[in-house]
Amino acid sequence: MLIRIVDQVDLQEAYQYLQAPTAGGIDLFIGTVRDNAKGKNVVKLVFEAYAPMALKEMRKIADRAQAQWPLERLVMLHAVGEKRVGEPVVIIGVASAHRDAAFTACRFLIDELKKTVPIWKKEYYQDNSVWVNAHP
Amino acid sequence: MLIRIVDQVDLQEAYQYLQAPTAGGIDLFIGTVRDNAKGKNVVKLVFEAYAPMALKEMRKIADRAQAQWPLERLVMLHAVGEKRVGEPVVIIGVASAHRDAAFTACRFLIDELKKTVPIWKKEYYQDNSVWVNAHP
Amino acid sequence: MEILLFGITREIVGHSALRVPPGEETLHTVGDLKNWLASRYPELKKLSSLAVAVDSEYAMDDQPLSPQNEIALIPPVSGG
Amino acid sequence: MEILLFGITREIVGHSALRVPPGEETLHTVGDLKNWLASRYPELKKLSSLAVAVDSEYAMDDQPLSPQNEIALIPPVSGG
Repeated sequence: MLIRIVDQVDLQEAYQYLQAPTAGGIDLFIGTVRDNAKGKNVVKLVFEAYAPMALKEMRKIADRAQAQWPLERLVMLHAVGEKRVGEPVVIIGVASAHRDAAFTACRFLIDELKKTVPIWKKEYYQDNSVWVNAHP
Repeated sequence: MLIRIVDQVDLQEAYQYLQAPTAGGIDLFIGTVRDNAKGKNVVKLVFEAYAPMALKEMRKIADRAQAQWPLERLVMLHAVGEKRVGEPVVIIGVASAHRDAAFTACRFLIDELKKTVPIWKKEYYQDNSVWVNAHP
Repeated sequence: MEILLFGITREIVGHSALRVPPGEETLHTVGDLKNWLASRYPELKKLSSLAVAVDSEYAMDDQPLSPQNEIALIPPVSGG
Repeated sequence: MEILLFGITREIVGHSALRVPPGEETLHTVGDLKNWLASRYPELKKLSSLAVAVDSEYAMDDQPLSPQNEIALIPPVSGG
């Protein structure tokens, strides 16, 4: 598995890594910076990670996915730093013999990443900024 | 939407097309040539399409997806001709504000493509070849 | 009337298109065409399914045919 | 004992790490640490949740602490 916290995620790197002669289906999820959040115009996002722990948590999620589905390759890349509208922030990729496992595992990986991996996102609007999810 | 029958599908082309400031999630499915099918070693695949009808059927499926989910961009690329193990054959991509629609629509598009789009695959093994799905 | 052939139907018939002789005036519908083909090419009956497209749309058996239509045989698809 | 701070907790405390004075001998567990922090930085109580990681693993409130541990505050995550 390829699991990394990087300054810029790279789709080509993910796709290269997912190559396997035994794989018939690859599912790739790419999270990008959207221009609005809850009706506000987003100018940029800034991501911060507790990197050693984030990598550990990502590996745990990847291990759970590999225990549950027959996966040939697995990629989780997450960016840190400042990201502008349209830029990719996270890439999750899974290669499997059949597409069912690829889709299901890819969805699982991104859903779980959002729940437990210690990475934080600050949203900057025109006039202020907020740490996402911080307050009820 | 970008819907094409091509000699070679191109992930970068698909990703470029899927860019949209309003999109927060992109799901890409890539079908590749697997080295085995039903226990037999696959040497290559050859794809053949009834192109005008295949494009029409792909557009119908895309229209149904766009009617069902809030999609920002949609890509369906399918290759024809000879493909070796590991090569990509089909790329389905969807960009949406949220990942739920992206995953669900992407899965729908590839599932439906396999049911109705007039494209045929011949599998070549070491010693013989067969048109996939042709016989019960 | 010309019929486009793809995949295994092309191999069964041995050509990528098939000309129906103008004398075959009993071929009024898609169903008639299917029966005519099945009797001439029994291998077609062994397929999991066989659809006919008229002007690049899937057609029902009762759809009428005219020489102006683009007709194609659609054996079981296997794209993706 | 040093505590690593991220995201909103870093902004609330005003530093990327916080040194607990050696005199604070009541901080035996994760729960003790949380209470001590909450009393010094009331803004922390307004967060949706606040976890503590010990040696880069999520820790329960009853987990014992030692000065050798790497301790971090984990406010609500928002990656992806």
